[in-house]
Amino acid sequence: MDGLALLLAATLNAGTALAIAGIGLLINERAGVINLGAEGLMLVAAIAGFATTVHTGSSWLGFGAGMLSGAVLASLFGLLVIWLNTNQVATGLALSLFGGGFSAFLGIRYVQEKLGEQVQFHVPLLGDLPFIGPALFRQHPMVYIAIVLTALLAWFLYRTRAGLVLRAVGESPESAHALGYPVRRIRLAAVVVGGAMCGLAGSYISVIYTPLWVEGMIAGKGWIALALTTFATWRPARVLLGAYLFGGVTMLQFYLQGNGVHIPVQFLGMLPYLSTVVVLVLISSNANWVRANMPASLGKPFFPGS
Amino acid sequence: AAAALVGCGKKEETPPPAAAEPASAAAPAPAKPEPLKIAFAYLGPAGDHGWTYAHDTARKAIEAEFGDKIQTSFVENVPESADAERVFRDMATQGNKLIFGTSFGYMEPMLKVAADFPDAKFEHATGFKQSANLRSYDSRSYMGAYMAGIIAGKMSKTNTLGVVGSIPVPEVIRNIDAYTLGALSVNPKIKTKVVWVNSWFDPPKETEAAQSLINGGADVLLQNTDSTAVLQTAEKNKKFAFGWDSDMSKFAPTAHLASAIINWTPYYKKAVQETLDGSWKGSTATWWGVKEGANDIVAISDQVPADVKELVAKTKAGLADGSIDVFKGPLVDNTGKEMRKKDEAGDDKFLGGLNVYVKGVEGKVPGAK
Amino acid sequence: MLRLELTGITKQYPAVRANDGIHLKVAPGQIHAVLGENGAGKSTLMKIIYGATQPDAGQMQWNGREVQVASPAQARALGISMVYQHFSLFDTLTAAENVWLGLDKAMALPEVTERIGQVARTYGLDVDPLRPVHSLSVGERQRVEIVRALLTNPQLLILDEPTSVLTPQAVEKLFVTLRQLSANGTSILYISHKLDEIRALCHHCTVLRGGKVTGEVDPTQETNASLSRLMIGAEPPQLRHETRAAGAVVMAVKGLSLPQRDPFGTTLKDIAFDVRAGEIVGVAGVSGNGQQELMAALSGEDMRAQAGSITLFGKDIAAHSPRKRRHEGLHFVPEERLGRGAVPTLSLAQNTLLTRTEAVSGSGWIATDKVRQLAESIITRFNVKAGGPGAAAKSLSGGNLQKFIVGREIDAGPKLLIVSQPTWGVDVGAAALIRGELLKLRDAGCALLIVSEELDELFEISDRLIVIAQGRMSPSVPTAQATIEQIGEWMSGLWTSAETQAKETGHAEA
Amino acid sequence: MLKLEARPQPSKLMSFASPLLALAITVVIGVGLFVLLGKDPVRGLQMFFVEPVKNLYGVAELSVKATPLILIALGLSVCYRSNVWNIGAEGQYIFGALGGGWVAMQAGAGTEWMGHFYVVPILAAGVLAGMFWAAIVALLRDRFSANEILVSLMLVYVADLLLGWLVNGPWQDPEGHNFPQTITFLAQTKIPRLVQGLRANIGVVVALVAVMGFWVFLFRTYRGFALQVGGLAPAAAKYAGLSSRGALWLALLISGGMAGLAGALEAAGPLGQLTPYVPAGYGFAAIIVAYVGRLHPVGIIFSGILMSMFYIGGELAQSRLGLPKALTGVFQGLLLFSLLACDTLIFYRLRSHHAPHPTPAPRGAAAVTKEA
Ligand SMILES: Nc1ncnc2c1ncn2[C@@H]1O[C@H](COP(=O)(O)OP(=O)(O)OP(=O)(O)O)[C@@H](O)[C@H]1O
Ligand SMILES: Nc1ncnc2c1ncn2[C@@H]1O[C@H](COP(=O)(O)OP(=O)(O)OP(=O)(O)O)[C@@H](O)[C@H]1O
Ligand SMILES: [Mg+2]
Ligand SMILES: [Mg+2]
Repeated sequence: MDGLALLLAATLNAGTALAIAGIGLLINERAGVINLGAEGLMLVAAIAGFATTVHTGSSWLGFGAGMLSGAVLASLFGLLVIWLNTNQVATGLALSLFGGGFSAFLGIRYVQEKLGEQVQFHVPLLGDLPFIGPALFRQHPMVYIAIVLTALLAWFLYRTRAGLVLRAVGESPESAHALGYPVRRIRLAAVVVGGAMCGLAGSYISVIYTPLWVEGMIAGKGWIALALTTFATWRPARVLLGAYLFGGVTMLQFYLQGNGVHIPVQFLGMLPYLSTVVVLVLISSNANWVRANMPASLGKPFFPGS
Repeated sequence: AAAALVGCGKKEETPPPAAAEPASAAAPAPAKPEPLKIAFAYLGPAGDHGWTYAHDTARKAIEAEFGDKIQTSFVENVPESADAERVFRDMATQGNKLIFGTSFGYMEPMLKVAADFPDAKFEHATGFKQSANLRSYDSRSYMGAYMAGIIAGKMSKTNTLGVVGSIPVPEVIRNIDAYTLGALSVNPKIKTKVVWVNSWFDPPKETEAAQSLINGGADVLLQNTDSTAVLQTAEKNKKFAFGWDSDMSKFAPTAHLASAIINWTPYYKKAVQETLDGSWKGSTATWWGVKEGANDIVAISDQVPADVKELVAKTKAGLADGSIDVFKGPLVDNTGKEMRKKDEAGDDKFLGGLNVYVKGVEGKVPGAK
Repeated sequence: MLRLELTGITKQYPAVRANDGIHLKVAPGQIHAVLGENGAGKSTLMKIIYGATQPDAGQMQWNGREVQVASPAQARALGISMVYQHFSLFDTLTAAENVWLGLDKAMALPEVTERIGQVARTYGLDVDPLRPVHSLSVGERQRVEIVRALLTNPQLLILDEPTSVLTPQAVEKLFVTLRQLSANGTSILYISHKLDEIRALCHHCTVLRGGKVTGEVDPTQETNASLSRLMIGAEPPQLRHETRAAGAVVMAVKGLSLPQRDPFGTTLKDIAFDVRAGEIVGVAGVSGNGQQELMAALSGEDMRAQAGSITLFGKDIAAHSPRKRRHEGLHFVPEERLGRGAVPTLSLAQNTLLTRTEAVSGSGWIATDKVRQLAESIITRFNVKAGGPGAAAKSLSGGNLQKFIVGREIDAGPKLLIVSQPTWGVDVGAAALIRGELLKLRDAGCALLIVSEELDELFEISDRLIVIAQGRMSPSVPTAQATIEQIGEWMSGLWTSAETQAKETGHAEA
Repeated sequence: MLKLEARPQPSKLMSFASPLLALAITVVIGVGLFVLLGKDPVRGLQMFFVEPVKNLYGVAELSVKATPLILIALGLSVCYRSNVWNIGAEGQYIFGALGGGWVAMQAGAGTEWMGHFYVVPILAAGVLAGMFWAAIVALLRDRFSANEILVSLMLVYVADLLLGWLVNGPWQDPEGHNFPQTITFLAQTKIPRLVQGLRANIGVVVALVAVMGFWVFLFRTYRGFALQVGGLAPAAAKYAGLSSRGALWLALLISGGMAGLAGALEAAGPLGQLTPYVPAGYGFAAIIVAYVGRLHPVGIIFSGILMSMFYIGGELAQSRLGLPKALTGVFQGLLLFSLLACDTLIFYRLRSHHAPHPTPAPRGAAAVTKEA
């Protein structure tokens, strides 16, 4: 019982970074831009956030730095793909590779640098409840922020006019342009906000989740976050669900090992990746699901005035 | 250019000699005024505070010791792939006469390069193949694990220990077993849980593994990996853990109980000295432990009661003088099968092939038949 | 006071001067036609008025004041609304959301839905606000566009080729609405290539040629011929269409039914018709009624047709690939030139390889010299204006690329040529050339099936007409016996079995 | 203000100049980085561009590094030309090493008669294994339209772990003290070297032949043409009757096979055994190589060599100048970034923007009117 509560808690914690990055990428993709550079962006944000936290002692400033670096890199990406109309896939890959190298370069000084005292979090009263307390209410605030952000995004997309405009831009930038919406600026804004969210996720990983810096420490989470948007058929609540699912699978491999399940570790390690593939296959094979929600202009360049 | 450059892998410019010089005398006279050039290849970053850090500490120590008689340089993050061979070859070409490869995976590339540079000396850590100008060295880290186990056995409230394992090679199995045996020697109720991350250095995974061990009830953790992640996870969860390879106390002031360290300095001094005076001999393997000062347990926390500290000190003395043999029989594995008969010594041959968990460790060694 | 006055509007694009010192005056309540061949600069001028494009020079007076319209939002604030030549709708959003996106005022969505109802009642433009746009027919979509424009209470409404996708009956309905708007004082700028429509609807007409104004006339006083002279400087060449007896059946389609392939598509139901040697069969219909699906099934791009439903010279080709069908003499010209009929970034020479494999050896080796020669000969024979066989397909103007693609297929010597929208977006001169070539091919004994949304064109070149509506095929009627009204009715799916009987006997006599 | 203006025709000059311009930008930023790190930029550049090609030994080492990059990039170029986004070449490379490695491990008493020709089945096995791993991607994309970018990438992790399991378990060297590695392969299985004493092996020849093969395939055969039409304009391919499914499969099988070939060459060549460290990032770096080489076989030779210089230069800069090795990654990313940006100049030109006559239109939501 207690073990299960803790597994649930660990799952929430493990899914949080994925969820934040996932909804950031969702904003991107809703505007029609696919950013395959998420992994590199998160790496740079991870070192930026970590370094800031080392120097200031404040994890919140660290998150700020992570978001800022994410936004800056994303705007570079955005300028290339939105204004210069470079291939989104190739540019994303370039960002990914660059982010990997650049973060390692920035991080040399910070390898195994130590962060200050970790504050323990505990929601008053609720945190003391049996089972539910340890499972749900003793988490870092970011875990709850991720949930709030998801709800906010859902409200924004489906309940506000600005959200409608964003969806419209992703659906048909030509039509939006014809109606006089500044398509490229809207896209850039979405890319920058998405980048900032990925940055937040990256810095959460290096500041809270694994409070240290190592090269390549995002370890594929950026890619899984990208898969999440398809998994979720571009719906915010499903991104959150998917993130927890993958978080759970990640923790499950250690849980199974610790409980004497004798499957080679490598096979347990494959679980998150294999389940991503399986889920992708299940979702993608239903063309109607995908068609109804996928932003129609996703990944396509837009040339205003043609 | 006689002055030695210290630090950051800087290196004096010297014209590289021709790639394959004809072998001169077996032991060239070292009494030249030029410094002995020594190169180190590291697996990780020099600042990892684990394995590589321990090697780099020793490198700095010999630099301090031998002054301008030697000149050292290092290359970090050398992958254990086809690139390693180029790095070693380049080191030899650059005139280094003593070359340390500090990871197991460098064994084959070092053997190849050693064959082409007969007048350079190659030192390989943790390997098992040698040649005329290549020898291996290792430390008995299980002794540190055993002493950590004694502290863990006394400090655990749940009687459950956790180990984050890296790769299930005999060395790591040995450490897990020794840790458990140490704990059992003071607390017969101890159980050890093991979670493998399958990597020497993967802090995010180590964190997740440590968290799942803690969730599973373990309250004193040990890791056979190279980062401080496990220690930090223990700190966050208000549990205990040990430093490994080097003193990690500053990373977790409250969780840190002690650090089982490896001190490569004595061996490196010996290697340099032998090279300088021409007595260096290949085809040997050195396995030093507490006695030679290669292994120790340091920075024991104030939370550890005085009597336990005393017990640890006594154990250390026993390990040094040989009166304590960690793997001495009777020894039973965790399926109940006898491993060592009563009073049978845990000799090096036995230790080298160790591939099962002793009684008290849960689960099965991955890949074991 | 004039509603709108333009003076000296000039717009230079890299390759062309789209507008060159244009003057234009629109009075309140006036329905003002802008006429001109393709590329004359009509759309550019409208986009300038609507603020979607900025002019290089010139002034714009709006209700007597000089204005500079920087964006469509600003234009809408001034009281200018526009319905584009190509719809600017969002498929997955509902009609109401689409309308909402075109409004600037902070109006809530429920209010928009309410107002759509009101406008619909006032002007007889019924639109279901809650349906997603992809489920609407083309006519309904256009109504959404017009409702969107009307909700801003425009003083000037710009309509860019609104009727090119409508049935004649729907055109009549639209005209009623437009006259009503005009009576209420709304000015309308109306762009069309259809001279009859302009003469029936508009009060005034400005003619553009090559970006310049070449005439200002009262269209009600003009004839088609005189308007055409203003537009292209000459009357369109008359095509010689001689009736002659058709030969043997080349292609026969029987019981062809195909479920829709993608969720926004049309299902084909029990299609049957045949095409004979030496005749042109025209397929009329409003777009989105199954033409694309039918073309895909006939060309082989969609190979799901049941066995025996399509035969060529009596041979079942239902399961044959497009390449195999070409070998058997069936060639096809799709309606999309760029991206389907030709690869935009490849050269014309490489584009000939799409359907012409004479220069490919059995082992798959390409003789590049031969490919170039082939492209060269097509370019010369069909008078394609291009920078040689090495020019990228996308560097050609629409009309020239169309000439190249049609030429490529005609040059192959087909036994059956299927052409979809032969002269879409092609100007009068090139259109006449293409139509002439098609007739020549017919005279040479080839069977042709031509799908077009332009009824005039079909009446001009076809020997027989059939209509496709909602995935069903009408019986065929000899062009000589058909009337525009009757075909228009059929286009709404209204053909009766009585007519079927009559026409079938008629066909038998023909 | 500078404005981009579409060129009527893509510029031939720029398509050659753009990679050079991109390289120049990378070098300039590199010099900036050296200065920032307090190193002599001339020495720094020397490490990257002179040192690696200073002598025959250096060139041979360069070829060891460049061969797998070129082979993988050739395959990827076909993939990307046909609009199939295989970014999991690293996984296919691992599988190639597994396939080739397995055959190499079977060598022994019964295979002596084959002599050095034993490498032929090794390489064939590598190709097949790489193809197999890519075929999974093709299958999932073809059958379920699962996004090939994500699937191929996830399969890299899976292949990596599978390799880890094999060398820790069933394929482990029984004499290897339980270390994660296979036996060292017999001499018979070694990829023959070109010159004794240098590590350059016949892989170089294979790569050069492959370059010619790919050139012919892409520009002189109908299949190659068909593949590219599928990538450039899927509707046109369908119209022409060129199977898009066929193109998907062919593209993935070719790129998987090439990555597998590179893996087998590496396993039976410089490595000589399988360890968990077979994957060295070639599969990812080859993406840059393919792009910087403009997806053109000849261009790929140059970009492959350039990329290898970055790798080796990074190592040298570390051991000689104490520069961080992470610079390699920074340079590679920068190069691709600047190339993508410079490529814009092929289709557009920079123009200084003239304000429209007579006055620029005011920007703002509200209508600006003035009395006439
Ligand atoms: N964005 C643009 N960039 C470059 N040239 C353009 C652009 N838009 C239009 N043109 C060119 O300007 C000219 C006028 O085009 P416009 O669309 O105004 O013609 P049109 O009269 O509306 O023709 P159609 O009857 O085909 O709609 C054409 O030659 C066209 O190719
Ligand atoms: N959006 C655009 N951007 C850049 N160039 C364009 C654009 N549209 C057209 N052009 C170029 O302008 C020239 C005229 O093309 P356009 O399609 O307008 O011809 P056109 O006058 O309509 O002739 P046609 O009657 O044959 O269609 C061509 O060279 C074309 O490449
Ligand atoms: Mg045109
Ligand atoms: Mg127009």
